[in-house]
Amino acid sequence: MNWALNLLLLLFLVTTAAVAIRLRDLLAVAIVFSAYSLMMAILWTQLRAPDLALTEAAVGAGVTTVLFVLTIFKTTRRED
Amino acid sequence: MNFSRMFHNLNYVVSALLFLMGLYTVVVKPNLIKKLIGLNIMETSVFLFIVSIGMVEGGEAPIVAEGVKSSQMVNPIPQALILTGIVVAVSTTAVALSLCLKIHERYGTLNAAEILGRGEP
Amino acid sequence: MRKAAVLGALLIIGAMLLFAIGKMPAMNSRNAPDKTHVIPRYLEKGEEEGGAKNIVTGVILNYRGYDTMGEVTVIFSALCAVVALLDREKRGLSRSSPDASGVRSSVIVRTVVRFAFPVIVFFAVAYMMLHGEGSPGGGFQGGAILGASVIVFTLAFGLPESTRRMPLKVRIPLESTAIVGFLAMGIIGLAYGVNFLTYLLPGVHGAMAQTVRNLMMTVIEVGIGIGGGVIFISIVFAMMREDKYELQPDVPQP
Amino acid sequence: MNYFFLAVAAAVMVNAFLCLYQGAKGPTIQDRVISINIVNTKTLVVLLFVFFAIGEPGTYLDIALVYALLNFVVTVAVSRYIETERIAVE
Amino acid sequence: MPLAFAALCPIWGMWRRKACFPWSLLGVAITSFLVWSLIGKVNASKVVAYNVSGWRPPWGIQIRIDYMGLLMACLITGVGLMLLIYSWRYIVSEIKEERIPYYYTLYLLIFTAMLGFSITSDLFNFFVFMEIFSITSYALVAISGERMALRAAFKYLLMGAISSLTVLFAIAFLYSATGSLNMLDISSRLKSTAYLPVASVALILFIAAFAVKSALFPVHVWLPDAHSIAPSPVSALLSALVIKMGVLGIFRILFTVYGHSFSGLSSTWNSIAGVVAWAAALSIILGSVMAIIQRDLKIMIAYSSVSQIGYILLGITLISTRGMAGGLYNIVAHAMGKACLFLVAGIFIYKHGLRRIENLRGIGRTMPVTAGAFALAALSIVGVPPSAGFVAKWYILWGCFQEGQYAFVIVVLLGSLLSAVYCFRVVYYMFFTGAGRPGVGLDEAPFTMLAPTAILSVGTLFFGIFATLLLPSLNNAARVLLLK
Amino acid sequence: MSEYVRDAFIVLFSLTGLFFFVGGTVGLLRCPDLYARLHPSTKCDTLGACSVILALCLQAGASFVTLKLLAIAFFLLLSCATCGHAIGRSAFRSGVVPWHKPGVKPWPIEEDE
Repeated sequence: MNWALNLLLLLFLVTTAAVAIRLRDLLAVAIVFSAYSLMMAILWTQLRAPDLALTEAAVGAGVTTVLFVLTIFKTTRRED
Repeated sequence: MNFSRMFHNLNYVVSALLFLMGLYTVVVKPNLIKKLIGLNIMETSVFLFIVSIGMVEGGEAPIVAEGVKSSQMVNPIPQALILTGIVVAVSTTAVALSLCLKIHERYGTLNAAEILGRGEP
Repeated sequence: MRKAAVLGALLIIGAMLLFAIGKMPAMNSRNAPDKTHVIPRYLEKGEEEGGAKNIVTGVILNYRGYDTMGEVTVIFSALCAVVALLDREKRGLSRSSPDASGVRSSVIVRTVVRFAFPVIVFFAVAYMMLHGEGSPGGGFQGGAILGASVIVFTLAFGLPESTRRMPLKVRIPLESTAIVGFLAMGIIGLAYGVNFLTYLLPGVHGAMAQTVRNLMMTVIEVGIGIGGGVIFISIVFAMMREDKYELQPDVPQP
Repeated sequence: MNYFFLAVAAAVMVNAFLCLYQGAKGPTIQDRVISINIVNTKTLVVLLFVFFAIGEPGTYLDIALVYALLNFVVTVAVSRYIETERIAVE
Repeated sequence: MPLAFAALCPIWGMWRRKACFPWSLLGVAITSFLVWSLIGKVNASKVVAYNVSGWRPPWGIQIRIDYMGLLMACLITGVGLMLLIYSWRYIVSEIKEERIPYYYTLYLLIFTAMLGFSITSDLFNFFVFMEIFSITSYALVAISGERMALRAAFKYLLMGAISSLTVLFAIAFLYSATGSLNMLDISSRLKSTAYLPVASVALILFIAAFAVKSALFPVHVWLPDAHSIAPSPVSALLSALVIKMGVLGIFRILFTVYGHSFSGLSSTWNSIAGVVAWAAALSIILGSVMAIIQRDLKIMIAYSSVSQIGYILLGITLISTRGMAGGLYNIVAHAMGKACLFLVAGIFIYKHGLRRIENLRGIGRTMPVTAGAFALAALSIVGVPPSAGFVAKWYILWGCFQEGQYAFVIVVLLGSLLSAVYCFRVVYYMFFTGAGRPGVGLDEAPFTMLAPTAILSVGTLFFGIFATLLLPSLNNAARVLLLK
Repeated sequence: MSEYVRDAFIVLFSLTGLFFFVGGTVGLLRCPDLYARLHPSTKCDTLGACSVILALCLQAGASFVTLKLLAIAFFLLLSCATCGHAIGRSAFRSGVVPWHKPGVKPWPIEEDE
């Protein structure tokens, strides 16, 4: 059962990464990327690394995404 | 290198895949922010890889508590390394994004091809 | 053409990685070299030697404390890099574009933030930073949460308000707390004649030694937390600030 | 009970997949924000299930708490900036 | 013993916003003094080891200063001191006033990181220091805020970040194969490991990554931009020291971690060393050719760096004692010579705003000291007899003959010839054309800019004439590393 | 006996949560526009999460863990509601037109804007 969830999580991880790469709206990319780092955090609890999950939560969902959002708003939203 | 072994080491395979995806993004996509996203994906993939090394079947988190034997714990070193690694990743991202801001201020675009084209003053 | 070349290169790299992965010790195995060589000592003696129930904390602060100092230096240098590129806000009077638009954030958001902000800060400081030895969490995570809380405060109340609450004068000394904490604790060790960043001081025995060690580690944790948090805050402020909307110094603050 | 939790978690993950699809599709940026917000809530729940399935949830719960706090930050940031962008255009 | 403190001493400098320069000078000077005081110790006992946090190596982090580390540390402190003195007056002209404290802070950080990088013996610590000096050097390239600088910095950042990640990946492979992070421990455990293929892939990744950092031929594209557009002291720093860190990385991986006479991996090792040697040979030729066709002085010097790095790596990977000694000697020679050249270019920019080579006509008349320093350093870069560069190249040639690699002999000679072309072209313009500006007498740069330049150029001469000061210990070091 | 009852409740609440999640997902996928999609996101999801947390509280029993779970639920309620509000407001302000039948003038949009 555990491996099934693990598989699902990995699949989800790759999907989010692919979506983040494919999307052309940069803001959406940043948001999807926050979901990606969230998925990473679950994976880390699966790997029994609570410290890392916490850091990824705080950094990936909080700081990095906000930095991306700030930059995107000060520059341009469309990728072309 | 048979399939079942690959399946057993699925985390490794996925992290290699993510690494390649990130690398592809960095190299091919013209937009600088997209490149940075690719870079971040690469970073997380490497982190996933390292932490997976330390995993033990049926392991426990490396926190000393009652009823947890030390032989059951997962390897704490990769986790400690990756804590540092995440910080490094954030730092690189912050520097790169501020560079992006400046580049946009100066060039008015974030497209690598255009920037290269407009490079010469 | 270029894409094909890139894809080919990627395929080669991928094949190489997969080859190595196929030959690696299997995941989850207990007999892989990394679980038999260095680790057992950490896991068995980690609590008494490393000084923390959470062995990861013990490893990052004690066994590999030098790395962590490097880590702190990395984010400090990132801060220096960002402010060297973007410049600081001037005299705490900068605006970001949402402030300049004249639209305040909605009353609901402001109320919630006003309520949640102290809770988050309390959570970050009291729980994350000070509690890192027994449970997940530690200085850096606390710092990141602190940073995030200030970010949300800034979003709700505007950059001028935030920079008024946390002026540059206060932030600049705080930014280096992390490194200074490390150095100070290291120098205490040196003064006692042991190696840099050693927490068990000679001449202090028994329970006292434990207490001293825990105290030193807590100082470092709090240093990392505050330093890291303030560094994040400063980076975000530097990136939010927009020259277009710079307030004139003679204009009274809103 | 653990298996039950994991099964429910897997089901919730499948749901999250569908929401992600909407997020990838969503025509406006707000659609995406909503979808990703839902994905985040669902992952939070999955996270909780996983904690309980692992056992010893006490050490892990902080993570979920941090998520609950920080999910908010990104959404507020995005919505605040979208608001101003429009007004700046006008 | 005091090195841990010494390496960190500069960090104190960042507090002071005012009086940054004296403060950082103090920090660098104290550090230099401490490093130099270690020379005797290392000579006496070959290696000085220091356990940070008091844990023994496989558990804790060990700082280990061997010959190579000491060589790099001395070079870093020496050249770093000179560059710092130089930047006092220079930097005011190129960057905004409020950024100057951050310039000094970044300078100190990069200085610290390079020192730490050269003396640590823990792989992950290696990575951390590498990141610090990478991040600071991205920022230093971009600090002037010019368009081209930003572009160059971003390119540098992307390539640098990818190579850092590759290093991390390789560290992960190595860790999973050996379960250790200490270099010596890894080295001893690799001899009995069951996971040799993993280790060999890790080796490939390491070398590829450090090749980016040291701007070896196919991946040198970031270097000319970044080095020519940064402020001159920064260019000098990057060119003289930071790319040497890439070389040091290759060196550490090839010799400290993997080791030459390593049975299980020797074929991989040899083929990789061969690939590096050929890439180095290509860098020599192409770097020189590119340098010849440039019209901008700083870009020319930057391309010359590519070819000089080629010499160093060629010498190191020849796997002969002489060649190795030559390669190591070229590190010294190139660091001093190249720093000097960039400083001279900086003086021209500072005084006259000149970047084009053609515009330097007759400048030897009005700025004799500067131009003379340039000529001396250029002699060293080309490898004309009494200079340090000559000794280095002579030894590399000797190594090629020893190993019977006649192709490389031709490459080295051709490279020297080509570098003679680009260097003497500039010297020719400076001294032998144009009548000088009328009515201008001696018009030299300020003393604090002139002195470091002059000292560095004299240094190249000094180490050429008194080569015996360094060579025996380098030979010893090479012999130890190659187990011959 | 009470064990079984408790387990039954846990299963019940978990499944309720799952039900709401599924409902939310269907709503998200089927609703025609952004304002409609806000409903599943804010309501169904919060409700689902809360009921799951309730189940987990039962599982944990009276302990510190329960307290933390309740704190999480509280924050979830707070943040979901606020997020929904913030998004809706931003969407409205940036001029996203609500879905309407062709030819029918939607209420909040003024023609002259």
